[in-house]
Amino acid sequence: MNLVMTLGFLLVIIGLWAMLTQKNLIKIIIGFSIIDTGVHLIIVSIGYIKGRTAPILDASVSVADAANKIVDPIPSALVLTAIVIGLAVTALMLTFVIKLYQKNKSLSIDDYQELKW
Amino acid sequence: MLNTVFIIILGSIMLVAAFLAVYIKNLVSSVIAAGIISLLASLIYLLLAAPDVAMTEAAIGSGLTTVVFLLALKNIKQKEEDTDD
Amino acid sequence: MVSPIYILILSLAIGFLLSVIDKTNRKFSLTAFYGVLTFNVLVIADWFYRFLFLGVPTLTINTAGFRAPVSINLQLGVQESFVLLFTNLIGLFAAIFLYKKFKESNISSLTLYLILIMGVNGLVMTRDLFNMYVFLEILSISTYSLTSFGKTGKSLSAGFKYMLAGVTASTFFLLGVVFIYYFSGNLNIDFIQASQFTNYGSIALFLLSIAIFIELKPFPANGWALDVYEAVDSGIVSVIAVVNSAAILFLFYKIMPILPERFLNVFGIAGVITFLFSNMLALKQKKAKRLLGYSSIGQVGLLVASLVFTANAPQHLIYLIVGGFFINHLISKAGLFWLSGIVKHENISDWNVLRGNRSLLILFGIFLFALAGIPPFAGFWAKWELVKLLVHSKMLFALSAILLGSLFEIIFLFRWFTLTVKSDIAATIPRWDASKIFSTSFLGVIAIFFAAMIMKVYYGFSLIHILPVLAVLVIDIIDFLPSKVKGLLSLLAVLAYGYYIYPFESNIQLFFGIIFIVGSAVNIISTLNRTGKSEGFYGFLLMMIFSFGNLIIATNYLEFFLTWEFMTISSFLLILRGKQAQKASLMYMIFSTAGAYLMMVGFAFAPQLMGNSPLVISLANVQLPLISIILLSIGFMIKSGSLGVHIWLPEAHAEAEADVSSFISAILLKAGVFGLLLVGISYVKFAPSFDIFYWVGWIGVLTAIVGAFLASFQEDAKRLLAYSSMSQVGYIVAAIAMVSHLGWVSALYLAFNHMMFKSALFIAVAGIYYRTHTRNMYEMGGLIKKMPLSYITVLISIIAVSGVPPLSGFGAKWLIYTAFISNGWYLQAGVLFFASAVSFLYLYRIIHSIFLGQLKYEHQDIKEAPVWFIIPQYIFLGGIMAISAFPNLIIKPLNKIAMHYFGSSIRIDGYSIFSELGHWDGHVVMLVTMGAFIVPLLILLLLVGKTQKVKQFNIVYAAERPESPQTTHVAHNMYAHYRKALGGWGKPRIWNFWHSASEWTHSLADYFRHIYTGNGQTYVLHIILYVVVIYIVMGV
Amino acid sequence: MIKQVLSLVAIVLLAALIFAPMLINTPLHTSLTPLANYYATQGADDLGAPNLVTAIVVTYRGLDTLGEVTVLFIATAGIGFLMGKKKKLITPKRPASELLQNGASFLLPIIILFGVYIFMHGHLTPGGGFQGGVVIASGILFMMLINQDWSHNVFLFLESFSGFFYVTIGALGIVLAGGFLDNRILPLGTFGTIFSAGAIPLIYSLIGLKVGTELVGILHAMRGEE
Repeated sequence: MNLVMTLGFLLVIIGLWAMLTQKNLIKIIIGFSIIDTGVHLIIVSIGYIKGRTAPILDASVSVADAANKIVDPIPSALVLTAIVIGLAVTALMLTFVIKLYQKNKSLSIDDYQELKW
Repeated sequence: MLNTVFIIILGSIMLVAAFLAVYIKNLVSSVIAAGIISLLASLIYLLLAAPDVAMTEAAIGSGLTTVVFLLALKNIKQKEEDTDD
Repeated sequence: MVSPIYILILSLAIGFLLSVIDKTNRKFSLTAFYGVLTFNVLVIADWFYRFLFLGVPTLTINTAGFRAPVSINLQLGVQESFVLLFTNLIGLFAAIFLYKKFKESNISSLTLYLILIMGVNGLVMTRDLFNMYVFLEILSISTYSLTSFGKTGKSLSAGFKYMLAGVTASTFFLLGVVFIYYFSGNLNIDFIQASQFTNYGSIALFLLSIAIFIELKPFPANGWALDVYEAVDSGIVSVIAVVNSAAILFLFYKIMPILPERFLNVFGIAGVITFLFSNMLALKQKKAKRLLGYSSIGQVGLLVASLVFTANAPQHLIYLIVGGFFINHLISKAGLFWLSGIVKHENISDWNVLRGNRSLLILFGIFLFALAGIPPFAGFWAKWELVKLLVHSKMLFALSAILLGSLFEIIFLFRWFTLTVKSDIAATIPRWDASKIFSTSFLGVIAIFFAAMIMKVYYGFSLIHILPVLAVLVIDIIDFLPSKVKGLLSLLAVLAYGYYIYPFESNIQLFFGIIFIVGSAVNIISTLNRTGKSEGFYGFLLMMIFSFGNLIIATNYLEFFLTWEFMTISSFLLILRGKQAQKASLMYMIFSTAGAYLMMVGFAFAPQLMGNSPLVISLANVQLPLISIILLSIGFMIKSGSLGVHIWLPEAHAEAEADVSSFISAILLKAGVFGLLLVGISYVKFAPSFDIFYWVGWIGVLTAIVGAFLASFQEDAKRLLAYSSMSQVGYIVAAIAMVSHLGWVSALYLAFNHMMFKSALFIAVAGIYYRTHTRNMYEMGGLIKKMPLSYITVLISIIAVSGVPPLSGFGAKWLIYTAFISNGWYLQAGVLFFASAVSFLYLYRIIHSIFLGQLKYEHQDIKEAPVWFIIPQYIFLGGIMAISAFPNLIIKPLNKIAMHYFGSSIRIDGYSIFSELGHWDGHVVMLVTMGAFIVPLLILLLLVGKTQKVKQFNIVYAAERPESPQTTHVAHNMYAHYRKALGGWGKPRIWNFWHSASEWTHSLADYFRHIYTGNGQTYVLHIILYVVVIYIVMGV
Repeated sequence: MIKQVLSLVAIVLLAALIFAPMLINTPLHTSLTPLANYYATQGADDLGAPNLVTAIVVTYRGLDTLGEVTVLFIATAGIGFLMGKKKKLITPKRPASELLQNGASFLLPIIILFGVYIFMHGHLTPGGGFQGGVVIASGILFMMLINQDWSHNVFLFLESFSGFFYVTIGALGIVLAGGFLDNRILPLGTFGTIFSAGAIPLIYSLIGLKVGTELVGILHAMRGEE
């Protein structure tokens, strides 16, 4: 059992619940950002190896024994990218909400159903 | 062991914050709560020996994202006031 | 030879700088923008050429100076370059399409567009899973932003829904990628493929694949996509529907090797379901762009399905099927979306503004036909090969669903087409935009280019098989000429064509050659009466006639089916020319397509043909399986208007232009007869244990009697003749179904006879319509004095139909009864005999109502039909008289034809034909009967004095006029009492059946589409539920 | 209501059927994956960067990072595109206090210096282009808050050219070294010093500049009309 991964999945579930049930557009985006945080936690937890240190070679970690002392650097590298992309998506979604609000003066998702069938 | 305790404590706070973020009526508080989740997540990254991620999450995930949310809210608020006038 | 990585580098470098460049001048930024897009196309085209023709091996590009999996690598092979060539090309032309908007809009739109295309290139080339995620995000975010190009409220909310769905899918994608890394230790798909997955690793694969699959918009988790298609600017939406979809589809293709087979099968089925339901739901859609959205989603579903189903097929088939559908979807969908941007009307019924511009209308037709899988466009070949493949791999469920979906597709596409071509122009014509028209035309050219490439390079068809299409192209070029010139040229072309195909390998081909080619040539004379230009008429007429001819020389199933489809589409377009023909032609197309699909499956089940001889010869040695016989027979019987599937027939005959109806009735129906005979040829030697032709015979018999009854109740002369044709062809079908010597002799005899007298009758009616402008018989009367030549035609023809001595019909009837009785089909013979009696009713009616009785007041000054109508009538009359007086002219050759299959059962001695039941000497019968006619006629002429004339409506009423004066006409509702006598049998049951089937389908579609509530949140819920359901179905 | 129930069902099923088995069946790794092992043992020799995450982010998976910068870039462009042309900024009703203004102009260079420090040391210590970029952006944000407006064009040029040079240096890798985004176009230098690891400090600085200006662009655009 991986505690951080559990936490990550719980956050994904809570975020998803918010996305599916909250009417307010801002709340829906908050839901997405909670999901995002959860996913990042999951990714980092995948790279973690118990009792090891950060993947930086310095005085305490020499090149020779790095393979036995550091955690997996790849998930960290992936998460860096994912975090920035998450911000980009969140900001863009918020911009859509701002524009939608400008046009319709409503933040409820139920008021944006003019296209259907 | 200490790590585990820390993670459990941080995780519990994060889950509470997540519920608050979803169910608080006030949008600003809700945004702040979501920011707290990210901030605590960056602490967890430190515990998981991922300082790069921790810095990024703190700066972008909790810092900038919250600012962006607040800017958006401000923008919407402004519109509200505009229409009230 | 520029490395494709420079596509990414240049796009990014220019993309980053674009806003700075724009500070100087928009011209510079536009130049840079289009320059990069062109650069992409050129680089990829160069590589594509190298891979395809120079055999250059697949290119691998390592980044950062390390090999995969240490660093990310890109790959460009023939598949990647194929996809990229098209996506970049469409991307470039979509940008040209949007030129005006790009010129005026914010510079960000150029940047976004450029990066979007860059993202597509990266997404297709990269081999690294996480890198795919990054490129997918680049693609998605630039697309989300561009959805607001129109900046309407609708496009904003659609864009937001798109984002909600997109981020949900991305989340799954990202989770899938990292868990795949967890289980395999790799992110590069080539290395992942090599590593073993435990059972739990398959969940990771599931998450990855379902995320991509959701991006491909599966039914029903695709409401968001429909909203985007409807609301977003047409230029951008074409990119979303075509370029993005192609890239994501290729992504799916790339990960296919790492997916377990059971995943792929479920995805394949889900693709089929998407295709079926999207097309069904589209039936209720009136908004053009949303309709195209449904269609796009369906096409992508079909592409996924064909990717999965062809996984184990030979390479060239994969290219033909998947590549064919791919090209087809790209070109036709982009083209139609661009047209929607040109037309600027939301509702499909307003698209008739296209009629203001001939070339746009042609483009519309090209894209629509390509989308519908009409030959020669790429989709047709793909469908043909896919059907064969599915039949061979026994995936009959998928096959039926795909064909049903295709049929729905035909219905809504052709409804759209007929509405556009036929409805009255009410909407205003928007101003056309040159860059838009340029891009759209380019696509039309590409579509035709690929059609030609596949036909020539892939199948190696010779010119003769492509002749029907070439005819359309050639006539289109000379369409400015007056119609009389084109008519004469067409006549010459048909004669030359007949001369060219003349040396036939068998007599039966010669026989049908005479019906198809000589019959058509004579019929063409009647079209010379046309004035003006008759634009588009002769092209399709020639296409149809050449198709008739090509049917009899076809040497394999594909040639036959291709020609059959040419015939269908050309006759559809000819019927559509009629003034009120919108519904009629649509119904014709739907039934024809359904028949064609059955035939396609029937052919797929049939064993491979050996040798290179025409089907009429080679099929004699081929044992068709029962399923083939059933499907082919139904297909052919639809074309010949057999009972149950006949309802297209009266409509099409009646509503087509006057000189087209004779072609349809006299010749087109014989194509169905010819087809049925082909099945029969195999049946002779290899009759299946279940005697299906016995039931075909019954259908023929019932068609004959029902057709006769229905004909009797018609008020419309052409409709009457149409039902009469149905009835007559029923005889022929029944006679073929006997599969006996005498049966076939009589069938062919009837077919020939019917060709002549029905041509004569339809042309006569055409002449009458030309003068009276009505087809209702109760509005005519007494025309014998005004149009004596037409009268003689009709009189002789109906004698020929009715089977009264002395004319040829009698011989036909005599033969057929003899055949039935010697075959032991007594009951059938009885019914047919009764049908003959019924046919007197309508035959009497036509001559009586039109020519006898009182001349109408408004017809006082009417003249005889124009000479162009009279000439062909009398040529046919001559033919009828000739074979009546000298039946041997035809019986002898027919005897020989049938003997080829059966050995003879009749003996011909002088002018007499002997069967086991007796003999008939047409020559003597003719002489005797003529004598018997002429003597009373002379007496009559001598004795009859002047008759008193009364005006038609000279009836005194008790101070009131009847509400509808025609009810007082004796010819109106003439056989009401018979109809009453028939009771419930007189009701249009079959019509009602098809009508309610259609209603039911439409309301089902309406019911289902209500899942698309328009709520973005609900769409996310759909996605989550879809993921769960697919997960359970897959049993991950 | 029915939607709530369905949502609950969907999420419970998703959690129970998909998330739970994944969670249970993915215990912590006990050793590095072969790929990570390669980075750990060869990374220093290959690229000369002590911070392996940076080595991966900037070079090994440099294409991802370039993509990520691009994502942020198009998000900025998209937001700008959506928000549309800005109206002329109205002078604020209440100018910020003098103290705040002076404080800000004093703090700003320090903040920016700190940001530059972070991305220059990205190959040595935790942090790098993204983090440094955010620090710079937050400094600018600070300025925005007190309504001391800077010409947006400066950022526009900085953003464009940092991105352009990033790509150009990447392309130089093809010509001078092993491939696109190869950092070995410059000498690897002494391991663990600031001017080492080839072009990594340079590339990470450009990334930092680019990310920082992009973030400023986002904030600027989202601020909307005053």
